Amino acid sequence: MKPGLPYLSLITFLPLAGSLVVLLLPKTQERAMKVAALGASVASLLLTFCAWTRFVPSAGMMFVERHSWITALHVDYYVGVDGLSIAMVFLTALVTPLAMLAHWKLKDNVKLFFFLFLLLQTGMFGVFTALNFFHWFIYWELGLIPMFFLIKIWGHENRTYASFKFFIYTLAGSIGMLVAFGFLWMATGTFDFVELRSLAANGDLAKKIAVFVGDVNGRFGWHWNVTTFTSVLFWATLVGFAIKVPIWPFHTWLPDAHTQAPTGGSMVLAAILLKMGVYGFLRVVLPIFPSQVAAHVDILLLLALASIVLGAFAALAQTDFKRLVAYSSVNHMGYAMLGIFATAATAGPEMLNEKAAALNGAVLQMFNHGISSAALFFMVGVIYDRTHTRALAEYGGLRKIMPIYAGVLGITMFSSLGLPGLNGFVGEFLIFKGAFPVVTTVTVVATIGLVVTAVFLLQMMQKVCFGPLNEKWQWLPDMTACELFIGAVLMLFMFLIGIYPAPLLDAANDAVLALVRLF
Amino acid sequence: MSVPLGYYLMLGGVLFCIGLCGALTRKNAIAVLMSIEIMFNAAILNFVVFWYYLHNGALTGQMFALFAIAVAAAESAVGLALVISVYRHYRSVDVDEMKALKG
Amino acid sequence: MNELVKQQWLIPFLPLVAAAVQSLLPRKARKLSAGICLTAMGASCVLALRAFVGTLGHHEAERAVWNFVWFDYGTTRLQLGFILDPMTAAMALMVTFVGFWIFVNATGYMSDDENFTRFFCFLSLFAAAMLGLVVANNLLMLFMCWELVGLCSYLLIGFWYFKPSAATAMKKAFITTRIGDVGFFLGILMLSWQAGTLNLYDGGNGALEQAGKLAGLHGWFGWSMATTIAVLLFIGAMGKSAQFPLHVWLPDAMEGPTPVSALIHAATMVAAGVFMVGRMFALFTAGGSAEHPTFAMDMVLWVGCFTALFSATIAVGQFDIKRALAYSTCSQLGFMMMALGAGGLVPGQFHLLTHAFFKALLFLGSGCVIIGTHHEQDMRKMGGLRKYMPITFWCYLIGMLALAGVPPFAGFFSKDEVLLVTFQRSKVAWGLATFAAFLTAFYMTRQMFMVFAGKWRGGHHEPHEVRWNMWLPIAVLSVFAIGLGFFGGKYEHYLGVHEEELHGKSLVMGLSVAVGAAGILLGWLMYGRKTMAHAEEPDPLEVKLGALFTCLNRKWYVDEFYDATIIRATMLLGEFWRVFDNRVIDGILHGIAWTAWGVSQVVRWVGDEFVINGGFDAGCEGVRLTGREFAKLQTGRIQGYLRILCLGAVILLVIWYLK
Amino acid sequence: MNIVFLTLSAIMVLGAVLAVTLRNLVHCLLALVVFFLGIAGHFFLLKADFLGAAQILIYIGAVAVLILFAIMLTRNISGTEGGRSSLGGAWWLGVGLASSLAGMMCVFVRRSELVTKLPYGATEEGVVKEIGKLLVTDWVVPLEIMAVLLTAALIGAVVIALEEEKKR
Repeated sequence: MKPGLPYLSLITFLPLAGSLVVLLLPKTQERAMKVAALGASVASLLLTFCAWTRFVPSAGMMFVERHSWITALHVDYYVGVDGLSIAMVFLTALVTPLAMLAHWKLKDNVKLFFFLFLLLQTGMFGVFTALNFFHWFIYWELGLIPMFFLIKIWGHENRTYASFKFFIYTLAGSIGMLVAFGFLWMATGTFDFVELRSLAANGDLAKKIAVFVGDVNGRFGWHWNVTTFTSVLFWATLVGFAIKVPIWPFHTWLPDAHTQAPTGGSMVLAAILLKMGVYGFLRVVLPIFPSQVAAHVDILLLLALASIVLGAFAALAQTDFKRLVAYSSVNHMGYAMLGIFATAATAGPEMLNEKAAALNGAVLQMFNHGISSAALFFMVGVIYDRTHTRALAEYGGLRKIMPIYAGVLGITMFSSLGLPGLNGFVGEFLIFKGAFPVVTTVTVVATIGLVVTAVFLLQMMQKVCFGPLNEKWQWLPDMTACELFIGAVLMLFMFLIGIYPAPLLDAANDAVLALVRLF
Repeated sequence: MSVPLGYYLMLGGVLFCIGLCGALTRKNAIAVLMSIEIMFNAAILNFVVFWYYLHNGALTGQMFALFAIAVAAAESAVGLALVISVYRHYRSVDVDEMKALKG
Repeated sequence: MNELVKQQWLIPFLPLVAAAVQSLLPRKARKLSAGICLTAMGASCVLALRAFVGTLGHHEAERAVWNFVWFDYGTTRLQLGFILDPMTAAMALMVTFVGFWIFVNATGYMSDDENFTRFFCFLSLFAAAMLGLVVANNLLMLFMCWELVGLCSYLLIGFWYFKPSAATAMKKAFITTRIGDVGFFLGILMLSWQAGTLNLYDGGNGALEQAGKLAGLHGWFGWSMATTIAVLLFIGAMGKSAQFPLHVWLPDAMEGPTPVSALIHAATMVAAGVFMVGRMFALFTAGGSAEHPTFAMDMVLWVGCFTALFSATIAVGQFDIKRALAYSTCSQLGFMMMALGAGGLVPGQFHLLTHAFFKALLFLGSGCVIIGTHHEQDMRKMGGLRKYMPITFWCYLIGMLALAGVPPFAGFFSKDEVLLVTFQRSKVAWGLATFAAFLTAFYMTRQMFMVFAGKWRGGHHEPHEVRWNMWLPIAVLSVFAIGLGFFGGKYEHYLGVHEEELHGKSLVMGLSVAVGAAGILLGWLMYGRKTMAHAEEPDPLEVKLGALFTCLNRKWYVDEFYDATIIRATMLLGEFWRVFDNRVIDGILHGIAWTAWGVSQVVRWVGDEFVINGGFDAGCEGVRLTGREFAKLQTGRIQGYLRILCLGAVILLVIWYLK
Repeated sequence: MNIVFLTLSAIMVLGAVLAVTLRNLVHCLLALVVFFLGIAGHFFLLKADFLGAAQILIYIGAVAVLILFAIMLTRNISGTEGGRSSLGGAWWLGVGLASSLAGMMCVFVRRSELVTKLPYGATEEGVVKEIGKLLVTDWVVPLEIMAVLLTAALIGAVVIALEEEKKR
């Protein structure tokens, strides 16, 4: 490929540059900070858009930049996007400025907030573009630290507990991953995702691990078993991602963190940080450990199923608006995981199209959930700003005084519920369509989730918007123009993908097919 | 003219030490500054001397001297401003009285 | 026909555009809003009529389809498509026509509601979704529209959202149908897996065209694949068409404005289920015969039959004018299903059409009554309306006679065909259905007498006749309620289905007329001879039946049963998993955290406090003392420093020199 | 040995010694000017005409005048230091250290092989033009930096000298 503009580096580091600008601005220039932060983020968005228009799905990795970095460790600065990541990069570029806009009226500690936010964006971009574990991991952790502070400083009443739980849990998960990759490096001498993938595909990875284990045993007189060792590596990596997704039973940090985070933090957390985990499955777990995934697919499917069903049931019992939305994320991520694991459930090319449908659906679901959960959390934030309560029982009849809010919340809710015509449906349909022939029983049980999702979302809608108006909220103003703008942008994408999902699917399909063919 | 290099160097050294002596002994801050100017000039003289004896056709030595002169000028301007500022504060330019940094 | 099918998309598209435009209209633009809606619906009606005329000339069961690609995935693609065949054309014409008059009526019914434009927006969307469902040649597209129909019913039932009962009813409607939809969804998944396509007709490759092949495959529970899929699809139809046990949402749906009830119970939502079963009929029958019908057919037959009777009994015990009609709808849908289950595609579909007309008429008529009596819905507080609302009375009477199956009204012909085809299949079902027909005649008579006969019991406000835009639609519909029945034979011919000679025609017809007359007679005996004098007076039937009547009035306690079992179990499960998360999973997490904390405490006390901290403190003290001593060297005198510097230089030089 | 060199050096050393020992600061300044002139003379001797001119302009024209202003701003006009000694308490220490350093330096110079080194060769005329060219070509960046430094020093000096005034 001929070298062009270094899109990915520009996209990734623009927010970082913006964060430095925010840092250098004098403390009193709050408006300038906000404008600078938003400007940097929007510039990234425009660049991402340009990149997408130049994106060729069949070309494999696009916009590749590869520079030798740490030669002693064979580490390259290696970035690129393919069909699996381009949508995620776009999602990051789209949701982050909206989340910033949601905090346009922020008063306390403006500089730090926008600085951290831009830093977070760089981290997220980096995770979706980096192709070398070394700097990928740096970005991975970079996504963690600003979020910790966002929750810790601007969070709600129980923020300390939530932020520590989030931080320590995720960190603990990634430590296992780091160790696993350390061993992989010792065995193969590379941190390169693409290279590891091709090693795994032609069987060299297993051979190299076997040689490495033999070497270790010979040198220290230990008795490591190659299969066990590989499984340990696999599980260490998987748990790191599973915590991030999160898959049941690693999900309990999520309701706390989401509930306590400030609105923009929740939006980004749900829309993008969770996708980092799912993306990890697509980029790391499936390509590098295909046979291990296939070997343990029953357990994994059960966990995905538990996420779907139990997440939905737990959401049903929530009394806190934001917590309910947070649990809906567990449920929705469960669908994506179902699609991903269904891919690994059978070997051979017989069910190629079914598995491709499931995986395409999972990719689409990632994007869709990014849009609709961001919108849902934003809507929670809008109402929280006005009422300073998140208890569902406190609301009621808000549609009477806030008709626009009710309308936007309704559309968002139905998008999350998977109503045809809105984005959620296409992804879920594809996942189910693909998973049903492959893992019929699991899919049939998973449909319980569809019903329970509808129940808790409609119950939420009823408690917030319908019924008699709670007299306390007589004076509440409807959504402001700025808030409506954020909602409108997100809704635009809900309708767009719901009616015409082809651009997203076309972008992803080639990469998905390549991934499916690994099994 | 055939003065050997050594004499010039000794001259520079002596002048430098005279300046040093002044900087070590004078109480008046302005006098100290003047002594420092003497040290500076001795050093600059050395630059020129080395250039003259060892220049190999290049003008680097002179350039260095030129820049040193400019820096010295800047230094003396700031130094004297400091002295005036200190004088305003202490009503004195006695260096023995400037000991606010005592540990 | 091949050109016409390419314009089928316009039929749902026009109301959709109208809905989209209205969602952006300000509240005040009432006239504009209604105008846009009626124009769009009228135009759709004209298009549907054109399509209908286009299909008329063909004697064989011809159909034209037009499929297009929605998106690609894997190495294949997902298609959607439109269809034009007689069933679609007739249905589309009915929906647009009845829908148009319901819209007209709604302009009157909703005239003083503040959310007038919003109402018409939802109504248009509803019509668009229903029409999309009708013209879809793809099960996925059908399902999508099906869900949108559900959405619109949700929005419209909860139109008066500030009433807690409406807020609950809207949720109930959506969730109950959603439960059915899961079955439908699984059916779609199964079909797309087994047939490899979701297109219904696709030049020989369509899903329905493969029904024979599917009948040869093994499915679940020992059924053939076709039957499995059909059963799953029928679960969806049960939800949508309010068949037992998923019927509970329909009566509650009366919380919506009355035009909505008319639309839901006549032209659209409930019709969707019956229509879908008709559309997928090939799958239901595949692998079975008249002697040995498939399980799917049996299921449709008996569910329909039971619902017809069950709902009819409940309708007898209702006092709310709309609720009684709602249960009557349930019952009539049961008739349709029963006909389909008995293998009578034509009677089922024909009854759907005629029922749409007279049930829309009845609902709109009840709407007129409600408006005329200043929003009174309790029949006990009505009475004597014949005098005050003559036009409404006559139209309502026509509708009632049609529903009761009195010749020569439309209902008589279609219901007669239904009973006839059921008679061929199962005498038991036929008997039950005939009894249900008797009950139908009875409860409709009861309603007529309670509402229109006797004298006004409603209090001070005297009722009045409604304005023209409300009575005109029912007048138009009543023309069809009279005349449509005569086209039954033509319709069979039109659909291109040639059914074998049916026996027992005269018996069935005679009995049907007889039970209709008996029902009306009984109704007159109990309610007409001596009309109610006061609103508080007990119902004559209540006096006769006692506890059984209460049971009917409370709808056989099905809702209470669901509340106590399924809903309660669901909520408990939710609570359980919430507590599980908070106690067990988080408990384990906290346990790990506490353990780590405990270990760190021990390490702190044993190791740090004595060893490291002790040493550290001593070190600190030393550093501090040293610092204090050395600080004394800092005289602050610059010349002192300079001296030291100088000394250092000299010493260095001396050392160097000595070296 | 050159008579001009010796004379000039003697005058310079004298000027320097007077500049650091005289009690009256104005006198010191005059002696310092003599010293500056001597340095300039040496520059001329060493064929560094441009530097010599720069030395006179900068040191005598600017620095000396600046020092004079400083003296007048901090003392009465005569610039004497009153009855107190002009030298600090440990003056003998300073003198001793400086002279021992001077001694060591001379020793090292004598030990070096450079001692007898004679001039490199005939230094061509027209060096000034060359310097001008070099300043705007090879040395343009240092020159610019120098300009910035001087500007900064100028502003800095003004700010420092003004600061106390503002506080009052």
